[in-house]
Amino acid sequence: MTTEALFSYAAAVLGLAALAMLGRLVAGPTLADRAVALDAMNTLVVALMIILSVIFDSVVMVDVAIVYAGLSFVGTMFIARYLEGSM
Amino acid sequence: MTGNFPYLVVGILFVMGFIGIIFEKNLVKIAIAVSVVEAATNLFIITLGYRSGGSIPVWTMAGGGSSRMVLPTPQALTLTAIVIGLATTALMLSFAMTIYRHYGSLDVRDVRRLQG
Amino acid sequence: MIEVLHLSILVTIVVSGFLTIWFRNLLSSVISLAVLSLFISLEFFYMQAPDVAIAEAGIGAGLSTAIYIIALRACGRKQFRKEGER
Amino acid sequence: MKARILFLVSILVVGGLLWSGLQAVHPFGEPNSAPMDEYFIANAQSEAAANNVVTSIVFDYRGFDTLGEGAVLFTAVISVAALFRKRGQH
Amino acid sequence: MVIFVASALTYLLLVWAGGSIEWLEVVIALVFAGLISIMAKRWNPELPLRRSWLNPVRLVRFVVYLFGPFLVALVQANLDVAMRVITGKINPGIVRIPTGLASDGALTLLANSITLTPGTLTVDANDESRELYVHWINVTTEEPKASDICGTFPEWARRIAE
Amino acid sequence: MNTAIGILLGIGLLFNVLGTVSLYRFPDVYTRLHGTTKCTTFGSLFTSAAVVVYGLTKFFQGFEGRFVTLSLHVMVAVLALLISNATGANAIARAAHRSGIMPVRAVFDRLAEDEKTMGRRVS
Amino acid sequence: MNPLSVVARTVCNLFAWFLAVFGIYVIVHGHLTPGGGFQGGAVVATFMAFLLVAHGGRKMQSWVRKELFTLMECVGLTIFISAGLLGMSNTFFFNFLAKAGGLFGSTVPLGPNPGALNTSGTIALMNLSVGLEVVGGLSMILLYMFSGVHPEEPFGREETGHDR
Repeated sequence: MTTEALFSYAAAVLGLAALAMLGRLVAGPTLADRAVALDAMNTLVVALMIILSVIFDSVVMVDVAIVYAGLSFVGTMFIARYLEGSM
Repeated sequence: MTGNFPYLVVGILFVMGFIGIIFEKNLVKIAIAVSVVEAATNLFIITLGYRSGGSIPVWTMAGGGSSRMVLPTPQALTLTAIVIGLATTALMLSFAMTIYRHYGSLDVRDVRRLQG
Repeated sequence: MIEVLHLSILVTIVVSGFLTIWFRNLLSSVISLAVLSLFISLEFFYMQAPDVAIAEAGIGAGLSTAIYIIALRACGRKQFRKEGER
Repeated sequence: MKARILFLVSILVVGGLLWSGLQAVHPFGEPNSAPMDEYFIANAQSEAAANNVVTSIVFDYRGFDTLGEGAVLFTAVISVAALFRKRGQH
Repeated sequence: MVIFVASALTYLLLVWAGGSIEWLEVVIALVFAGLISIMAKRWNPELPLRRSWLNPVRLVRFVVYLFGPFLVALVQANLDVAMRVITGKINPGIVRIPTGLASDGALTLLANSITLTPGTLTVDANDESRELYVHWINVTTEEPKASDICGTFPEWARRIAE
Repeated sequence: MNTAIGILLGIGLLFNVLGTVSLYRFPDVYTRLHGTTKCTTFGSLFTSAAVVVYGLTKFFQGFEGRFVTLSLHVMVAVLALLISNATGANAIARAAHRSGIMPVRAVFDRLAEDEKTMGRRVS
Repeated sequence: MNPLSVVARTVCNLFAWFLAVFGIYVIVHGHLTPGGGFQGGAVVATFMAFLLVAHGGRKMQSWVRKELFTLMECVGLTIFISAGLLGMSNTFFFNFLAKAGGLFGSTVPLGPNPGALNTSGTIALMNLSVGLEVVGGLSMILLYMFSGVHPEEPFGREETGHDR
């Protein structure tokens, strides 16, 4: 089994895990649960982007992962700020 | 395996956004539905330019044989469309905030003067 | 095997787009819109468009959520509905 | 009630148009022919001296689009600023 | 000053590709580092940087901490959480621990380390009495010390970022 | 090389899947935060470590500069991910506590008691 | 309006600085790596968002001045249009600096290459100007939209329950 095949199996499992997290987004009894689901999905997608840049054999695509890791943090902080009602 | 499923996804997303624009009564919700339609159109344009097995249209540090690239023109057009989308969303939300301050409500049925 | 990933991304896009229109609570709707933007960005990444993926990640996930939440703070969270109507 | 029926009819019309349009589109991953894009890919390095083909299209070959985009962003920002300007400011 | 050196170094780290660096990159790094330091001083006067953070001994300590006790605690944390996910046995509570750290950077480092290590999650911080409120998944004592929860982490935080 | 990458990827995927399961098995927000923050951060750390191992191996095979860039940028992304995840979990927990969600099956809750005695929010 | 806790405030300060550096990297390397004026400008503009979310609006609005962002946007647009007009001897938006020698004027080898910074003529210049414009515009949008929020109005708190 080549290395690219290993990475593509890992990418498929990560994608299915991210799909499974949507259930908490649908059924979360409180708004904080939905924010938790969004946060977990952000982490998974950053890992997925790093793995995909190896599969596609293009080094410069890792920049997207760094940008996403930083900017999803802004979104999470704004949502938390709104939830605690002190904006 | 996927076939023409991406085009179907674009169609479903567009119709859902359209339903949201028509049936929703809250102004902020209408803005959210417009954002969904924008996402659908951007996805459609990028999907038109995809070549299976192609590489990114960047020559820097590319791998060995990157002669077959995806089409670059749809990406360039989508790039400007995204920034314009943010500008129009900000403008819509600003109008919604002004309307809420004047009328005390966001329901389009309460804002009588907006209806034709 | 990479097509399983593509299928799961597409299914997630459809489900989160549906949730965005379906939720009544506006903050839930905004969170679903952030998820939709995230997976649209991942789909751009899959379709070899990293320029557009950076733009969508930066604008759709960061700044767009920020201005939506500022607008919600100014306007209130619930949707306004009258009795007996949809 | 009449309005909702009208809305439903309009959604059906839009959905039908989309469906008929999607029948005629090329299959996913195989564009038919793209001489313009082939030209850009082949000549971006020698003409515009840029490695990133997308940036060379945005700023060189089709710079008018970017000019229009800048104008739209400028107009939107000025409109937002005019909406929320306080009395006595500026 | 701190922000000037740090941003120039970060920029050069980002552009380094194994070989040498062009002179134009160095010029651009210096120009934009100056611009960023003016911007940060003007628009963000509460930036908590200290000049002692540029001390290379502290950076080496930070790397050692990251790959030494922190990684061990991270592995323990994940095995612990994995056990609790499978068995579903919890006994939670929110406790208060005193830290005694003076600087904001050290407190932040400690709080983030606590969040990523076994069975604990920082909920809130009191910045006057320097106490942390921690959600503990398996409460054993009523009034825990800092060493009960996070081991030698406060000592490391004091030596790195104080 | 393949076995090392396979082992690292296996550990990472195991923990990521455990994080997904913990989102469904735990009863309230705080315990879910425990599960998702720790497990997904740890799993992403290991999958990224696999990528770093791949990049370094390729670099020492052919001495191409682009694999150094790959490893460095992956390390920067992982560091950003560590810091932002921990702080995001902290912010969400604080917001949940302030918006009135109490921990389920808690033995005691020092934060709420202190807020009641002080009559205001801490910090 | 009150600031967040100590932990979140410190991390937001550090992250704002890091993302400013990274956004400048994206802008300057726009003709080599994915990125460019729009994306890098959006990344740098999150500096304002971080300050807004970490310190609250009142403290931040005493630190920054909105006129500066207006100036940045106008200057960026002016440089962009004049860089287009300077190539007017051939056509509008003609890339007159490419392969002309000097700064930004060296040639590029065909095919995959590691990439050199001083290439691509006016494209690098236009990246910088568009980045300046986008930073000014998005920061102004954030600041003015936040100044439309009235903090003295009561914050409606409903139950955080299951909807639908």
